[in-house]
Amino acid sequence: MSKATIERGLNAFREQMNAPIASFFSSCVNCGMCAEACLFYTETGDPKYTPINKLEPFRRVWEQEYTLWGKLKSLLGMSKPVTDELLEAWEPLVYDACTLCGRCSMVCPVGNDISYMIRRAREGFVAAGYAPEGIKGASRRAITIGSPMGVKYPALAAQIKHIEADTGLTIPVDVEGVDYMALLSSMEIMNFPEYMEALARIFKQAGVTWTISSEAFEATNSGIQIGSSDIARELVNRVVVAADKLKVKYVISPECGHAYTAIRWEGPNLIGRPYNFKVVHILELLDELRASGRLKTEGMEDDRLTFHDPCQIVRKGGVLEPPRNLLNMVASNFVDMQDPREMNWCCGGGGGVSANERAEELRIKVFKRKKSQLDELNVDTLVTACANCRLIIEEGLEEYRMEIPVVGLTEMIAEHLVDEKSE
Amino acid sequence: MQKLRDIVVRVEERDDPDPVINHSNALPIMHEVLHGLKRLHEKGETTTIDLRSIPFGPGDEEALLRQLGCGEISIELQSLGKSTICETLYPGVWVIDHYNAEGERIALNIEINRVPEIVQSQPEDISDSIIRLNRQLNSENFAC
Amino acid sequence: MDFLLWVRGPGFDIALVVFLIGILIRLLEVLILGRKPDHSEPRGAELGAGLRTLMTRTLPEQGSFKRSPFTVVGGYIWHIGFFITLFLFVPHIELINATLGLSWPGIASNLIDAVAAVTIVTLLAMLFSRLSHPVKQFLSGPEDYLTWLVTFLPMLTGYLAYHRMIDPYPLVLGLHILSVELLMVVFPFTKLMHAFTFIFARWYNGAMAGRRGVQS
Amino acid sequence: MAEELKRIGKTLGESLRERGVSRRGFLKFCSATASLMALPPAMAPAIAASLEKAKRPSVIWLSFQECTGCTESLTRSHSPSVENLIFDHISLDYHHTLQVASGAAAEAAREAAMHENEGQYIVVVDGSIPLGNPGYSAIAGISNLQMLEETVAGAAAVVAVGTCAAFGGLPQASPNPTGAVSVSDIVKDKPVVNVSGCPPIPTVITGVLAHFLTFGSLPELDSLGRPMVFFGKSIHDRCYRRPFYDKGLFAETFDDEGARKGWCLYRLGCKGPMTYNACATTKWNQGASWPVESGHGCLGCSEPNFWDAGGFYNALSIPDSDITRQAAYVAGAGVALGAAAGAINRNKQSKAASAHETVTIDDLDKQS
Repeated sequence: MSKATIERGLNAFREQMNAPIASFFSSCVNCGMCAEACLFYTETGDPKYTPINKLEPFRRVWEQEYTLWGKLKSLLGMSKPVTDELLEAWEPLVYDACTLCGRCSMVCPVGNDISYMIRRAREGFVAAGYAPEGIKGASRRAITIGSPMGVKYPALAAQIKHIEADTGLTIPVDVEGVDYMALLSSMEIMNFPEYMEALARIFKQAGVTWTISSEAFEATNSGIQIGSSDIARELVNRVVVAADKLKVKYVISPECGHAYTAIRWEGPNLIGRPYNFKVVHILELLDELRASGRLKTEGMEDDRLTFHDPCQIVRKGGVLEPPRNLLNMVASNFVDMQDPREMNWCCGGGGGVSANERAEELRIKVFKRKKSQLDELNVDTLVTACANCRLIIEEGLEEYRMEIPVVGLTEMIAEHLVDEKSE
Repeated sequence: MQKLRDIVVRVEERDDPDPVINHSNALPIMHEVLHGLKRLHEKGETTTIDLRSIPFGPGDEEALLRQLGCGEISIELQSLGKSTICETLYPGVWVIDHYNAEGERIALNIEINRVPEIVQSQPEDISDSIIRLNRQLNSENFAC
Repeated sequence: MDFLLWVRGPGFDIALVVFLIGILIRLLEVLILGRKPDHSEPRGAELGAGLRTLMTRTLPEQGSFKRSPFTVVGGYIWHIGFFITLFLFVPHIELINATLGLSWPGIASNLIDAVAAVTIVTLLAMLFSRLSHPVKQFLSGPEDYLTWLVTFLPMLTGYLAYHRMIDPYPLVLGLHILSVELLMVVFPFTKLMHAFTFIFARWYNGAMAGRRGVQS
Repeated sequence: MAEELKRIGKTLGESLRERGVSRRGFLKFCSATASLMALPPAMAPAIAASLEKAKRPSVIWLSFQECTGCTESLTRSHSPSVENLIFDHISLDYHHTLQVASGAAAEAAREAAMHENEGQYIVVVDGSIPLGNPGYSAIAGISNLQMLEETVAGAAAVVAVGTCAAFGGLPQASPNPTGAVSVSDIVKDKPVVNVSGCPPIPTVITGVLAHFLTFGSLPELDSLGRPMVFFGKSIHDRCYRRPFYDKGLFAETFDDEGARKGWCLYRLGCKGPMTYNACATTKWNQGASWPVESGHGCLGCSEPNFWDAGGFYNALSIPDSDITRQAAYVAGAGVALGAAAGAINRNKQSKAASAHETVTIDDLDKQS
């Protein structure tokens, strides 16, 4: 029996209120500039997609319950209540039309971190029972099966076996006491197994000791996307338990955007304490290996190529320099898109949008932003570092009949590894 | 804000004369005089400026009169006190300074005219002259 | 004249009480909410990044400037114009001096006059933009127009008072002071509070991003 | 001569000519009169034409709660001059400070003048009228109010001379112990001209009378009933120090360099911007100087309530109250209230946290 009610939602909104959010709501003057930073507005021209508008239910709770004036207005019956109807009407704006990319947070003249607020507003929506079916399903599968795509360990074991057979490499599983525990996203297991192979090759060459946990290999966290800290905590906890059990020093977040946010930034706060290990993004680790000379590559890609900065890794993750350092190792004809790095435009599928079938049409529509960025460049290859971005971009390119191959940066590095046999 | 009572009274030695401060309020009057002269020359229109209606600062009036200077003609009128009527260095521009019987200034005007109105003999006074002269000529003890 | 005495006397007292108490309540009710300690391992320091964002957000991000030049330029002009007229006009400096004991030189009043005229025109243009731009029009509610009005009125009445366009002067001066009192009274209860809270907002934004190693 | 004129009822033109004043002298007189009335010099011929035919009006001067400063201003500041000529041609039939007669004879003169000039005389009032105890101010046992009402009944017009008569002035200043009111608070059915000022500029008083004498009518008035020609512009607008204000050059103290250089006195409390009077052009003491020229700001004496309009040395833009101290108290209260509001918010936040029920995957659908 579900306990999702409006009261629970309102309580969650109240619980999420803090000084930053109160400052943000107090400061908004409806200047509308965040709209111009949001691809859902720029590609549709529909003002309802203005980022700050997506927060109206949350804003009302703030005004009516956390400001003296708002309390007075409520007493006088002058304020509009937050109802089921309101949440229902806003659900598509909060889940379908926001990828939590955080671009709006970079432009707001008064400094409002709007994506931070939306992440927290989702706590209220999900507690009140207003979340898209697609993300609900993903969350259920993540909790019950262990992966949002329903990938169980046997499937991973099969892939590992396959790779090991194909390449002769070893992919360590449940090895205690190694330095690194690698996480994978379901997409990497099912759609892009090249990533695992790349890890094995690079780590072998660099002499990195590592393992995969059979109990907690999944990096993605549907709890973060649906906006439920309770669910997110349970999923993060699995990784923490496994890492502690294997006594690793580092956990490697894979080429997946929100997984990095979940394990790197939100995780310690979800479990309420710092980790016993450190979390590194795979690109950070590779860049470190590069800097210390343990990562050796040969040959250069002479294709004209560009890099799509995944929002959660770059803008919201702070992994700014590693992607370009690594690209410079292996690409001679690299060009940046317009608005690169922390100002990059989202692929349109982040923040759970890709798991939300209802949002597909809108997602395809707003992909035009990425399309026009790419049209300007006329590149041969697009490199990125997020399996979700990669899938969304591939779908988008197909939809708009653009033939640009999309590759993961880690794989590209692996392809240029100095061949040990020739040494 | 400094209050009056806060100000220490002290007597200062003044070795410099009063500082000359130009309030520049005479300048617009000089321009007005120029326009008046042009009107007089082109259309024959006369202009009178009442200098007592001008918000002069200290020294402004003196500066203006100094600028205008004294020209070829200077007339003294004695009627209800003294009046001096001077053409300035700029022919057509007259300074008319009226005093009362007690020697106090009652009006100070600039008149831009070929001859100031008040200098010309007035019809009423002319007719009065005729009467008086007639009476005089006809009187018995008239001798010439 | 009675009106002028009222706005300068009891009227100003009331406005000052509401303004000061209102602002302090608003600021404290925001700040005391606090935020939970962050257990994640920081990549960068919060303080420096927060302070940096506090300053850098004064300049628009390049892409936003290109996409909404009017909002940016208009916003600049009227904010700067408003501050020039507010803080560099000698009668206003005298008021601040009497209240806070702080004083500084003013600028020529005909310069203030020109700035005020530009500001008034810009505010009108901003209103027009709010009424016509699809996003701003969609977002705007009564509060947005109210705050515009109470910001505009002091500028307008100040301009009218300076030029003595309403007779007698004590009436227009009284209206000007009254309009400022209206602004002061409305201030704490509306988004005009952004004039203070933007400091926290920018700092939090910059600090939270800075912790992750990004200069926002 | 006044007696003589009264008897023959001659016009001003006739009487001047009889005194051997030439037409030229008359023109000089008209030119001075135009200047006195602050009319453009071009009006001189019209003034001449009117004055030629002007008859001397009867004037009754009533003094109520006043200090005689207005009368002093009128009589002492100028020795006989153009104004004197004018006064030669008005009949000042009652003025209890100036007239020779006293007691019953004086009152009889007033009644006689009222009777003889029914509907045509002018009443000049200086001083305010107490509405409290009539004993606060009475003349010959007649209360000020009664005397004003009686005298005004048959008047052509009333001239309220001085700020007390025009706006209540000093007697009306807070707490107004006598219940003082202005002339226009009492007189509603006759034209009232307010010649305000504490004291008013003498030539402005005579200018108004000259206007009535010359044109037989009252001058154009502003919204406070003051003649526009004298009160149409503020001191500030006609001040020779205005350019310093515009340039932002101010004297900060009474003895600083700015004060010496004659800079604007705004910061020292000059009320010129809100004060309407002719001081800046007419000046005082035969045009010798005026307050601002002597280095002191305008007090605003020709405006209503000027006594209660804040300190003379406070800049015009400063509110009356002790705002610094007030602000400190208010800020203290604000901090206390803010802390309370913050505590309430904080409490709400933690109550919500303790009311939190864990969201599980079984709770994702809306409760039906």
